[in-house]
Amino acid sequence: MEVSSDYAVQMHGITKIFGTFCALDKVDLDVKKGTIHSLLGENGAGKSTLMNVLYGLYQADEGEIYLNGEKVNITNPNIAIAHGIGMVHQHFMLVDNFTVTQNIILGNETTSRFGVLDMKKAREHVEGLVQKYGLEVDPDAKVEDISVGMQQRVEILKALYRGADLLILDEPTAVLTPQEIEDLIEIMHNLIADGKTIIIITHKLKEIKESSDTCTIIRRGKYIDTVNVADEDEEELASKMVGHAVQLVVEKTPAQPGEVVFEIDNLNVKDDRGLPAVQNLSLQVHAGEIVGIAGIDGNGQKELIEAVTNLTKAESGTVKIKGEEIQNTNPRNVIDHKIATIHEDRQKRGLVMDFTVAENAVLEKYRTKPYSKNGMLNRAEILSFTNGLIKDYDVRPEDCAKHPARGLSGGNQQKVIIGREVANEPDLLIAVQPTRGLDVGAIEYVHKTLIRERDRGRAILLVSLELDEIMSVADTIDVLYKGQIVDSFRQGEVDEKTIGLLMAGGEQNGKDS
Amino acid sequence: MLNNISLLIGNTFMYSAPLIFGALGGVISERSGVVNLGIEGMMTVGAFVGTAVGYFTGNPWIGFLVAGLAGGLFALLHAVASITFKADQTISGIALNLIGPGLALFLCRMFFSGATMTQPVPHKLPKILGGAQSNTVAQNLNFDSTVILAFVAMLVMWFVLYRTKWGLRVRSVGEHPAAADTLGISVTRTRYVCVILSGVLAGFGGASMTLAVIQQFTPTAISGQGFIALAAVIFGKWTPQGAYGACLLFGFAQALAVFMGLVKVPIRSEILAMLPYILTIIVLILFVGRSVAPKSDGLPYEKGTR
Amino acid sequence: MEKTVKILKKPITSTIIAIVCGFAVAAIILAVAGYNPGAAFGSLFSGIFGKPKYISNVIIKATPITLTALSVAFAYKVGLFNIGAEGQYIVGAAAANIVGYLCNFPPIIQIPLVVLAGTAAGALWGGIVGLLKAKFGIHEVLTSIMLNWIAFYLSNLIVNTTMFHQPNSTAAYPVNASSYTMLLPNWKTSDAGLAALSGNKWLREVMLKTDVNFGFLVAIAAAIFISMLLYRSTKGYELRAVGMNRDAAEFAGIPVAKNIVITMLIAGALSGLAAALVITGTNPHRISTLSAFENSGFNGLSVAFIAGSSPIGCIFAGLLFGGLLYGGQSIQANIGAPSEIINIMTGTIVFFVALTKIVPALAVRLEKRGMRNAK
Amino acid sequence: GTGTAVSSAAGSSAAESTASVASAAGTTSNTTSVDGKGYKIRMVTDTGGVNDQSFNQSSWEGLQNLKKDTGADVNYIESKQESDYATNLDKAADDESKLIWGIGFAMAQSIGTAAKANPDINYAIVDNGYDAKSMPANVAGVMFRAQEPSFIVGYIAGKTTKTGKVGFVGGITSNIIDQFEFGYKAGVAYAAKELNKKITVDAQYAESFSDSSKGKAIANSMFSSGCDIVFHAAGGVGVGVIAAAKDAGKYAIGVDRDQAYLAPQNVLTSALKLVHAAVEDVSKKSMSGEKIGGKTYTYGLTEDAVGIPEEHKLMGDATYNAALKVEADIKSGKITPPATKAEFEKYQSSLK
Ligand SMILES: Nc1ncnc2c1ncn2[C@@H]1O[C@H](COP(=O)(O)OP(=O)(O)OP(=O)(O)O)[C@@H](O)[C@H]1O
Ligand SMILES: Nc1ncnc2c1ncn2[C@@H]1O[C@H](COP(=O)(O)OP(=O)(O)OP(=O)(O)O)[C@@H](O)[C@H]1O
Ligand SMILES: [Mg+2]
Ligand SMILES: [Mg+2]
Repeated sequence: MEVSSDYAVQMHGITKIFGTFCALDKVDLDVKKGTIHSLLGENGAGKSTLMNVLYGLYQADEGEIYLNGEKVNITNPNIAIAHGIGMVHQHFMLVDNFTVTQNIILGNETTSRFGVLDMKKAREHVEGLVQKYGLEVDPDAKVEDISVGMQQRVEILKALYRGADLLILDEPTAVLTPQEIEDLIEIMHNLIADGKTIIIITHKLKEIKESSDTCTIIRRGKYIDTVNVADEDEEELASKMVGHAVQLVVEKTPAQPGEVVFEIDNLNVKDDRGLPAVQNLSLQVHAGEIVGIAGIDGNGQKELIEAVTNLTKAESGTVKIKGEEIQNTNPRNVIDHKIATIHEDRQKRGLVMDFTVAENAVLEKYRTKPYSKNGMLNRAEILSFTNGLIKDYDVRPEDCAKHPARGLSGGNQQKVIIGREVANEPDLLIAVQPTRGLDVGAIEYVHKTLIRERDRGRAILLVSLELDEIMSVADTIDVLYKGQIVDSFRQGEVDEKTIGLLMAGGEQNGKDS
Repeated sequence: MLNNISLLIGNTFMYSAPLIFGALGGVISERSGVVNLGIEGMMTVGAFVGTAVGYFTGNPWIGFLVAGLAGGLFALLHAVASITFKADQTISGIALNLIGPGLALFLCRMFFSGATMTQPVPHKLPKILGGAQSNTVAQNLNFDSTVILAFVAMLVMWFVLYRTKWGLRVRSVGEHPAAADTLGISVTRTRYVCVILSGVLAGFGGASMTLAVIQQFTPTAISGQGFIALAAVIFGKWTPQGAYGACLLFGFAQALAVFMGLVKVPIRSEILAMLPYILTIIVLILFVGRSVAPKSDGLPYEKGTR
Repeated sequence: MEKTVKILKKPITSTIIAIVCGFAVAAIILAVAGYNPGAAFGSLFSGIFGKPKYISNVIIKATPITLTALSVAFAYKVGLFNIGAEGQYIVGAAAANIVGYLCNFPPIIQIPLVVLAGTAAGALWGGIVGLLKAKFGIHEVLTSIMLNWIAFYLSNLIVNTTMFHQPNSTAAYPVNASSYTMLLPNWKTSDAGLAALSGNKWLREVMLKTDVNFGFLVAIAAAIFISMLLYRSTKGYELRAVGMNRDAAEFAGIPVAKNIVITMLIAGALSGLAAALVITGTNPHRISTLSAFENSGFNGLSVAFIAGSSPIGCIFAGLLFGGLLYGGQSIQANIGAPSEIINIMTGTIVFFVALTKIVPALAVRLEKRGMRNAK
Repeated sequence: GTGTAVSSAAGSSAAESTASVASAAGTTSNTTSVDGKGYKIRMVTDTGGVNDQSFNQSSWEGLQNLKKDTGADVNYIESKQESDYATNLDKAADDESKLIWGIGFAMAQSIGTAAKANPDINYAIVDNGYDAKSMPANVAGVMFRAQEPSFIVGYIAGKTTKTGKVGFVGGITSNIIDQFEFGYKAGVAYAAKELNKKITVDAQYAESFSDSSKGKAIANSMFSSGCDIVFHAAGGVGVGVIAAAKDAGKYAIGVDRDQAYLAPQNVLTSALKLVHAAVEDVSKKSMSGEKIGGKTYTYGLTEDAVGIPEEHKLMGDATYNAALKVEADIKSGKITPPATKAEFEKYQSSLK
């Protein structure tokens, strides 16, 4: 493509090699000024890497970058910032124990004399931006205390505060609620109206359709195509991305629920700060049924799961599995009662990143035969079990059993966890955000697995912030609001809008308290 | 009564001043994300250089300043290892503790005709009330100027860390270097500055031992203070004011043990000597508890890792 | 090329480079100070290998630091920094001394008893650290530093207690001879023994001139045991999981607090064992008033890190360090260079051990360049 | 860490190489000049190391002087831990030494064992005497009557104090430090009797030979509670004691060597214990063929190996001359300074 000042960004022939791995192979990207341009590709396709090159975090091994038709050499983020590039990273770049304002001004502080911070002025500046773009945040809240959605807004504010004209959003919606996503798209349109240009990375085709003008597709580090979004439908985009046709709709037969396997009765849990987070919550899960908990982040999901898995104390109430109470014991007791949990934070709770994949595969089973005997591990058994898992769940690369889990991509890490938990043959499988950050193909795989396990008679509790996922996978939908189940539906009984309303605290059936 | 109180206060501050400098050094380094176990070694280097320069120039202040420079220069080794080479910071710090005293003694031999202790400096750092006081209370409260300097250093560090842009940057680098990096803050440069500063402060600490508490360098002038300072960093939860308080507490416990010896408390002196350490643990259990290091403390920063 | 890269990626390569660099720096310092580095290293070498008994002495010196290194390395694998090995060693020595002095059973009971006493005392001292960490979240470095000093004064308290104090000395009464773990302590000085040994100069020197004892065998066994424990047993699996990711371990049902306590108990036990073996195995078989830390534990830190925290590596690093400590004296004795040189040299080696962790990364870069050239 | 030897008393400067005893010049056998070429002498330090600013260092200086005087081949081996003694003594024997010094009575047992294994080598040990029964035939014990100079400085303190209160700071308790403490206390008592007033002695131990801050803290507290003179036998701790005296404008009394250079206006005097002189003396005896083994040499005022410095500007002539009188009385046996607590108590009641 010609170099021209009509384009906010032109990246030509970008090649990036990590170690021995070629993450980007002569990739092109051309983004017209004042448009929203999306970047689509499977997990590990190289999208984040490409954007990190643009932002100066990585140096490309080959290729040129032009901004507004000028060739530039971006060797560090400072230069990118100076050129009006702002980036919201896939993994948030926020200092947890700083306030929102501190995070926003960091590196570009408002000071009175001698480098002394002028927080008052900084606040005013931030509040001005908040007003202008409708990005609601509490400037004095600590980041560790605010919701993920708000953190997202803080990230955007950071970029705007620096006067960014070109905004890169790397998977901004992966952690947002439907409402928040809508808000974000509106914000993006506001920004465009203000003359800015946006590059957005997302795995959600619907969002691409709703937000973007053009879309560039890359696959395994190679440029595939750039299309006009209006000209393509979701299936076409998906198949371009994966390289073959995909099925976007979850196929499943109606549930055949058995007896009650799992039962929560009047559970109360407090959060880290001692405030009630789960209040008199009751629910049941039957064998052969997927119960989905729909809710906006921060309505007690975290505390509910922590109490069930005994990471925190329940104030009162009971949690029963097959009639036995397990609350306020310990995590091992939960596992011993055949509850398996896919935790939302795979790197923190799900895996020991520096253990090998094989060691991770037996994280709950290492004490049992045949994986150990008389207190000694049986490595051969562990290895053969792991290789089975790798094969069954198509973990890539297939020879990874003896390599550290850190080396796997997020999607493959997730496969290891799911495989491990399913292999525990649990009576209850709890899946929290099991598809977070995964690409379409991987999501399809996870959903199929959940349904397969349901059909084998397991009880499944699915907690997800993605309403789509709940709507398409769950047999029973419980809506969580302010730590309570405010309503419950069978699949098909209800539409997305109603549930979205309930999640946001709207009234329905007079059940709201 | 007043005598005894002033005595306790005087001894507390006398004991803690060198520790405070060392601990502040630890704080600044670790707030930027570099664990510094080498304070002891840096203090020893400062202690030697301070007296050597103080002796040859006849001016203790020059000695004090050069001690800081020397400490900073020595800390540069730690910086190179732990920042540029991304080495294990624990190991590097321990290495400095082996090299520091060895180097100090070796240099001492070279400059003081084979002796491992220096000549006494002609002038010590001054005291706040000048020379000896006839009034006992005044004498007890006649602090070394280093006591005041240590307090000022704490205040300044507190102010810089929490009220200025550099402080904000240092703290961000220690908590989340990648975030700082994406905002154009140089993690490497920030950490270098902080580690070198920590050496400067530790050097001051060593020199305040050998230019104020005593007036010469001896092979045992610094024996364990660096580790107590390290403990104070943790005790004080990585804040300048906390570390300062921890050093004072420790100094007070020592002063108290000495005082109990003076008033002939019928306790074996070995047990009295243990007292400060036991007291510290008790205070920890009762009042302090968990202390959480800056999130990235001890982790080398590599671009692009998560 | 590929082969070079492969070799460079091995941890042992980094360590060897570090040692070489350490010697190089020491050589420069020696030369600057006007000493002949060649002569210095020559005397170091002959101070280590010059006579059979030197080798034997190096091994004897290496025994306690191998074990304290093992103590540090083991804790490190579980994510704990055991800077308290020194204190654990001191209380171990005191306990072994007390029990060995107060009790006098036949060796078959006495030796295990004395060794157990030292080990248990070390375990207790480490256990306190573990408990305070598990229960109150108090940082292990903080408590360890305090406990080191408490152990120090406690030991002096014991030495100066009338019941244990040997009059006209600065020491406690030694342990009873039934506690000795030297090889054939009685036989070797008996007429029969002397006659038997006279045949072999090598044996005679080692047996008669040094306190050759069972300690090093115990240290090797301990290293193998710890290695097996860590990498082959379910307990070790738990401990490593706790060390690498406490949150994940907790979530997987592994009791984190309990494992922290267990780790510190074992680490402390290893340091205590080191002390007990010294008390039972070498002269003067007793503790005496400490005026400064003797560094048996602190040296363990250096050794553990030279070994890259590998249990088996601790054996070799312990021997290296023991050799430097013991043979290093010859540098001073033979060419008059001050003993600080040895401290600087060991410090430099440890420093380079830290630095050379970059070697495998460099190897990767080398590999990349090779790949790009190939392209 | 580094540390000073447990059984030693003092701290002083290496640069301040040798101080001479006030009363007479020259040590006992300086008269004979010996040719010591090729005569190998090795010394093994105790765990304080050769730079302990105390008796290891002083002994080594003695040997260096000896080398200067006689051309003897001298060298040292440092011990880091107690378990080093045996191996270091063995190394010294390997050097084909004629005479091996062990410094400090912590080494007594190891020296005994080594001497038995090497009957052809002479051994000597500082600060230790053996009882006749266990005395090996090739080991010489070298003892000091440190209570004698301590008595004199105690007497000077007693005569000089205006407040009637003086202090003593010890390092870590041991027989050797007892000599200083009780000799000193007896000297003070002697002065008190002479002046017919009550003088109290505050004694405190630092439980350390290295913690200068602690020495300073203890001395501060003594000065604050009314002492105006503090004597120390505490190595590096004593450096702090002297610093405290300087800061407070009070007096300190040095130990082992003349420590006046540390604070010329504040170090009243010092209790000298010239280990180097004794080491030189015994070494020369051995070189000249004398059989030194099996004996314990005791050094005191009569041997000019202990004493006080001549410089006395701070105390004035009257006090100094009175002190010389006391010295003469000790030499003549009229006064026998106590060296232990029991002896001191007996001495004290004899004064009443
Ligand atoms: N720091 C790194 N070191 C080595 N390899 C890396 C690094 N970062 C990325 N890669 C490689 O580059 C590839 C592309 O990674 P990238 O993060 O850009 O993928 P992505 O397209 O953003 O995927 P996702 O949709 O999951 O975010 C990865 O598969 C990985 O192999
Ligand atoms: N520091 C690193 N060193 C080596 N390889 C890395 C590093 N960081 C990431 N990788 C590589 O990155 C690849 C993918 O990582 P990445 O986390 O981007 O995966 P992902 O599929 O994008 O997952 P997610 O969507 O959860 O981010 C892995 O194959 C891994 O080899
Ligand atoms: Mg990714
Ligand atoms: Mg990405």
